[in-house]
Amino acid sequence: MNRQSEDCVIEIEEGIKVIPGAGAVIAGIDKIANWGRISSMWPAVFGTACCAIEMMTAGSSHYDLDRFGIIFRASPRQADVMIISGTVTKKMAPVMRRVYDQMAEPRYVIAMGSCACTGNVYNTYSTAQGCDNFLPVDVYIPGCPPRPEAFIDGLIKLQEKIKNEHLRWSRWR
Amino acid sequence: MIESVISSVGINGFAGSMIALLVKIAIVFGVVMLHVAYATYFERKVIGHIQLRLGPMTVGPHGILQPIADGIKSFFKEDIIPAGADKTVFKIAPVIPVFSALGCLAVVPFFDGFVLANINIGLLYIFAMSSLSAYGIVMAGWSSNSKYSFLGGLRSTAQVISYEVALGLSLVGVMIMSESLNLTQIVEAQQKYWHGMFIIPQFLGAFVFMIAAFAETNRAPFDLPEAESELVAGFFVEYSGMRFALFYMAEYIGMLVMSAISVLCFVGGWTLPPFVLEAFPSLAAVPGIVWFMLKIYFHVFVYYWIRSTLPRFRYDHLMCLGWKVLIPLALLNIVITALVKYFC
Amino acid sequence: MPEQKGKLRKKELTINMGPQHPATHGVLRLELDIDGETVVKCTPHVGYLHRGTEKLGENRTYLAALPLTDRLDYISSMANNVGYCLAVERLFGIEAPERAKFIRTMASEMARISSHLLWLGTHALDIGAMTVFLYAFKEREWILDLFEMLTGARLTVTYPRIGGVRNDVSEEFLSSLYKFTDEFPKNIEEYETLIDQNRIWLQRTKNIGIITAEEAVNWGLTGPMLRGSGVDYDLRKYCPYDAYDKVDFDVPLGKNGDTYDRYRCRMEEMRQSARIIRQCIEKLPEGPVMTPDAPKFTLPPKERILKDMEAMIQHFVLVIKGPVTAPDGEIYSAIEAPKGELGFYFISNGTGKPYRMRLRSPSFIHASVLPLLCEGALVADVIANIGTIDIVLGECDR
Amino acid sequence: MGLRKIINKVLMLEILKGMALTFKALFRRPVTRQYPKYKREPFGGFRGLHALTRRPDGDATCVGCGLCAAICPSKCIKVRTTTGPDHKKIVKQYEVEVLRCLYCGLCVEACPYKAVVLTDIYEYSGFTREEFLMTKDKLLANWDRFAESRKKSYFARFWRPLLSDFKGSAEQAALKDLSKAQRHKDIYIEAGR
Amino acid sequence: MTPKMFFIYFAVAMTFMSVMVITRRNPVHSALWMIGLFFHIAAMYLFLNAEFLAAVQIILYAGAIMVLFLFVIMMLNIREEVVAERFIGEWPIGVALGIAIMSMIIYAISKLEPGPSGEYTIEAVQKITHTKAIGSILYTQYIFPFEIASLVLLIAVVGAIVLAKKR
Amino acid sequence: MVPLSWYIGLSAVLFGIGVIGFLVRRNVLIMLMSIELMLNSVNVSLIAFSHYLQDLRGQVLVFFIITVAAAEAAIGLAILVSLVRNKSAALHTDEITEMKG
Amino acid sequence: MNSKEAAEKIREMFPEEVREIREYNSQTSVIVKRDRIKDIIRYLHSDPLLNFDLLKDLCGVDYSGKKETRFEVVYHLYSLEYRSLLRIRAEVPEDDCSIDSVVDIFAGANWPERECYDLLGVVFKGHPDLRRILLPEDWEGHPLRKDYPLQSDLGEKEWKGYLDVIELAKKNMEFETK
Repeated sequence: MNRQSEDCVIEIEEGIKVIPGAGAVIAGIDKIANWGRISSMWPAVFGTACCAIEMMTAGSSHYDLDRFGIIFRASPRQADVMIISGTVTKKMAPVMRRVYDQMAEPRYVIAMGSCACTGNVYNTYSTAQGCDNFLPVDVYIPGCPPRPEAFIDGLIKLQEKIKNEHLRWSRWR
Repeated sequence: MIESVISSVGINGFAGSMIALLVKIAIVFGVVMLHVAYATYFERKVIGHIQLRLGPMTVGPHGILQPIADGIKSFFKEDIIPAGADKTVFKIAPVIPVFSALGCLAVVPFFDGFVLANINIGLLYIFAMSSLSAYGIVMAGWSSNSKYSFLGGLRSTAQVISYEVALGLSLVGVMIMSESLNLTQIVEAQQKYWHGMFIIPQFLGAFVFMIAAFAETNRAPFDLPEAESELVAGFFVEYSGMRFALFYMAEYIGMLVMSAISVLCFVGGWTLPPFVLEAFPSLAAVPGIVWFMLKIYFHVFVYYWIRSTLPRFRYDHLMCLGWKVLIPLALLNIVITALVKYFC
Repeated sequence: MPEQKGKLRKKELTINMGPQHPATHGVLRLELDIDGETVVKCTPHVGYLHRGTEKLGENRTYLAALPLTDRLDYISSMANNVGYCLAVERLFGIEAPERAKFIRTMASEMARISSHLLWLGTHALDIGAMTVFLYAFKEREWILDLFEMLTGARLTVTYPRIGGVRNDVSEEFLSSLYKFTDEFPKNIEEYETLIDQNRIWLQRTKNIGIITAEEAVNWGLTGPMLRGSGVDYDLRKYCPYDAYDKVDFDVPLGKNGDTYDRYRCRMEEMRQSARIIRQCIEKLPEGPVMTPDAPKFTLPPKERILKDMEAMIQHFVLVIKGPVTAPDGEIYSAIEAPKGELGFYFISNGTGKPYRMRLRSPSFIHASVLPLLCEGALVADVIANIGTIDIVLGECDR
Repeated sequence: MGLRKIINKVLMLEILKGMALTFKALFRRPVTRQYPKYKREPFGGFRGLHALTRRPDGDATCVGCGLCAAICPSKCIKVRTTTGPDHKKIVKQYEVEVLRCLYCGLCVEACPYKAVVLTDIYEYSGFTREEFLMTKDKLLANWDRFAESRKKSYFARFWRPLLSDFKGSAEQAALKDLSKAQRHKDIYIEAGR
Repeated sequence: MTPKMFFIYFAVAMTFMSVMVITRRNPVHSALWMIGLFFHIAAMYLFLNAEFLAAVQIILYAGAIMVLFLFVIMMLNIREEVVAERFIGEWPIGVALGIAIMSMIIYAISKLEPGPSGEYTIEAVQKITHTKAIGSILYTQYIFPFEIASLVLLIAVVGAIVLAKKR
Repeated sequence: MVPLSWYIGLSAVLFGIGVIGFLVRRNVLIMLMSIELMLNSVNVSLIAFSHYLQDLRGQVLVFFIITVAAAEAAIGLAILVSLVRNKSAALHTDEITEMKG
Repeated sequence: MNSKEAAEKIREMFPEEVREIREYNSQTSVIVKRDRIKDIIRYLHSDPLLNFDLLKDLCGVDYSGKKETRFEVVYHLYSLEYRSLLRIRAEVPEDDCSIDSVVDIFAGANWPERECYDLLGVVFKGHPDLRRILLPEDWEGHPLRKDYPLQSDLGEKEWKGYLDVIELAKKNMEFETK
């Protein structure tokens, strides 16, 4: 895949190595970028089973994910977080990986529910034992399915993780 | 106002007028960008409350910083050009709708005397510009090398071509009544009537215009090109990061422009109806821009209101509505207006 | 260039809808060959959620396989549980006490409402009415709260047991549920104000996806899909289980078998469900909720385990090996789940585990009818058709 | 088509009605529960995080019979026991792989000693898979966390079936006469040591 | 001087764009260059004080005709079709012919003798606005051709629908 | 002031390019576009004449030319669409052989 | 006509096909040979006195080691008019694992037959589109057979597509950490 690097940000990154005392600038930009990211995490929904229903419920009036600036995007290109909610079968795994590959950096993965985390009770021939076999999972949310509150708690955990990140603001891939 | 300030500093002639123009452009651009940012916020809040939720709450007090966070995130997001895409076209595409929407603003008078270019063919110019935004959509849909965006582009093209006609015809009545294509003169012409707004004699035209404007800006219930449940995200399905944000921006500027035209042509722009002014003379002290903004925001609110209420049209019903209902209605409106004008 | 001519333009464009697509209700994948906007050929692909439940069920005891049924039709897991327990009870030849039957009836009607509400919401969202979706979820949240109050879980309830239900209902729950049935019909009217007579909704649903009665029977459709076509077939009425023969309700029927009729059927069913729940609460008899006279199949009361040696042995055997005295036989037992007829076919060979556990899932059959509905329709109708058949892939793929 | 229908069609009354409904909704009170600010307690008996109860002397109640592991549909409980010096069973290892659990509560039902319970804690997402492998100590700590945070009894109605459920209707009618507080007495057990 | 500079820019750009239009392999690219060309033409009309026609040029050519082209290109899905040969085999003949015509006209320019001037001077047109001027002449002197033009359009629309309709 | 002959020269060049495009391209679509190009070049010269001669008749003619161009584009594209519909491939002039006996 | 009578009727019509009529819990099942299964089903479907017009379910059972014929295909037929349920069990031997398809009688049998083929490997002759349905096209083995392992880790039999994904993920993760 062809990725362009014409954004001014990468110039700063390269140039900044020679400018002394730029650490503060980087840290500042880091803070701003991370703030933007945690404040508008747009998930790519990958609802496969029961947990998807609870994820939808979390977006509904009673829980309202929009409060956190979260809008569900159907296209993985415009999404930041991939929420895997539900059982991952082996037949599904290639599709899931492809969707993940379509996402733009920085991207995060939340495994929601026991099925996505480990495969749950379905230790069977057709089920992948957890999506972390082929995806870098950032946050695990246990539960079968987790309550919407637990799901939001997982999102807040992810926000904490993003807050402490450094130098993830370029198109370096 | 701005001119006098500049001439008082000592810059006169061509340079002075150029600087004044630049300052005006900067003001309009800034205000519009702010509007775009907060239109998204406003939309989320309005739709949220209609759906008995709250909308953005956590980013800043009552989520007031939400649009800024969205912008920053998009800015720092990786920009993907899909393999197999037509790179140049793919890159140019998002710029065109923004360009065309901003271009429209050049002739929009915000209040008496504040207009970037007071040209005689203002309305025609706006048609010309707004018809261009279709290219961005077509190019995006075509160059992304994705079937969903391709379908979205195709739908959008057909939709824009058909509704352009209705949009143009619906305003002909206004042109006949005001005998001008200049937007400032159209506003002034409305002041000659007791009602002070053309929406009353031109209710048919206004109705057709509203519907055509919804279709022209691809807003619900005519959001077929980006119908989420059918085409995932329509023509910009492959766009990410800043380029995607540009499409978003263009949509909201487009809404602003359409509301502005509607306000100018049908609701009397920055003026108040004479009978209202007679009843409350003190209202004349309020600057016109306030009324203009209030009217525009009411229109924008209607956009959101309708979006949250109505289901989506189907492609062929949309075409039927455009060709079989709106265009005949607009033509009827023209005939009636012309007859009334001729005989009265 | 004669050889190039062949590979020039194919008239049809093939698009892949799903498995990750907002309108395919999970992981259904449709391969659509479209010519312009018209669908020429529609090939559904399922199996993206095939988890091997049937095979897994053969490897678990009857009691331990119960939670698996929760995750079939995860929107109305209570109905699945009830169907499973009913089938196993029929296999063992035992019966639940009267009170448990009423509670089960009540709970499965709650599941029907929650399932239909989710269907309404997603169907409306697919067609573009996003507010209906959120309003429907608002009521659904109430139902889920009630489920939580009753069972301790929101979706995957695991509440009925072989020979009854796990625990008794509380007064608090009953009064809250009663209040719900009071207010719910008003809310249905609210949704109907938004879409029922709306011309766009009518255009999008009327004469879309027509199935005639003969076709519907021939394709083996059940539930609202069959009743929407005007075939009067409802297991609750004609093959009553639990307490359905003691309550009074109507079975709504459609006429044309189009999307709109099925929509009307389901809306009316929700009203009837509320009615059934009311009657259940009013008629709820006193008595135990677990059958006391089937010690070989049901767990003994907890207080007795440590005091009574016999109960303890029974408890251990049931937990570790399952009901080993299960008779040698086979049973097909079906219930009217919200989606249609949910059948369980058990073959027992006298061990504590079923020899074969087969699930007859309505969604699987309903998904197979998609090509019939979609071919010749427009792309937008495909969305409406997916919505109207109301499938859940967990049940479809098992 | 009657006149009324024509008027309906031309004036789009049904659409206007819908719009009136949504407009009214704009001024209704939102139903949102603002989760991190305001936390709603789950209803009694919610099946959340696992815990091992403590005996009055502080040790785990569990005797290591392994019934929970036997009935668990997903086989996520591991129990290993050894024999102590006085021929007493010692639970050497008690592990729950929380991420594999399906929260059916069958283990609670199977346990004769009320040793393993599902508390109503639900906020415990994490970053790695390892932190969800609950050892015996962690499970006991969970119980402490629950006991501390709740300050109220564990809701035990779900340790089913209870004896009262097997009573005949006459007995149950008698039970109903008891006051509500008394009725709930036997189904709460004291949290804490 | 400035008008000449502008003219030279427009002339060069327009020539370049039209060459691009006829040489691109991909019809979509051709169409996009064409749109650029139309914009330049419209700008040139503005220079010639024909603002109404400039707007019509953009609305009609750029806004309608080229969108129609693009629509047809996309509808027929010509994307995959990149055929090896762009030009016909006898292309030198065509180029020669084109250049011959071009040089003929350019030769004729030198013989050009402008006729008598009309009454619509720039000032007069600006005073009553271009729209009004062209309207008044169109609806009085040329009303009959105007009606014929509308008939032509009507027939074209009907014909197009009949031709493109699916059987 | 730009002399009139410059405009006419430009118009001639555009017209020539249009002719070349029409003659040498195989793709029907681009041939149609070449026709549009020719019509436009004529428009340019007409407007230039109209401007310099201070007469609006030229511009009226431009009006009619635009009308004709629109009609021509609609018909041409419709023919193209029906050709493609009925045959699997007919975007190249060589392949359009419907009229052949 | 209730199911018991219907079973007797089948015995009358196809005396050499019916092997046994069983009853358990008031449900009747007829065990038949597979050769004329289509005729039997058609007879049940079209005879106005029987009128079994709804095919509720079609599934396969693996009786590995329990019976001499290994597989059985089970049809659950229901008559909407008489409201009776009849179970037809057709025996399918392991060495020639095939049976006639009934898709042209019951359109709804299409997918269940595909599923049966997918999970048990019973070939339905005359089926219009007999492909795997639940598992990927290139999956090996038939999972519902009793000799197929339940576990997730299939070892050598693992589906290639899944292995590829894991491989790709490993490669990408290395690339990403650089």
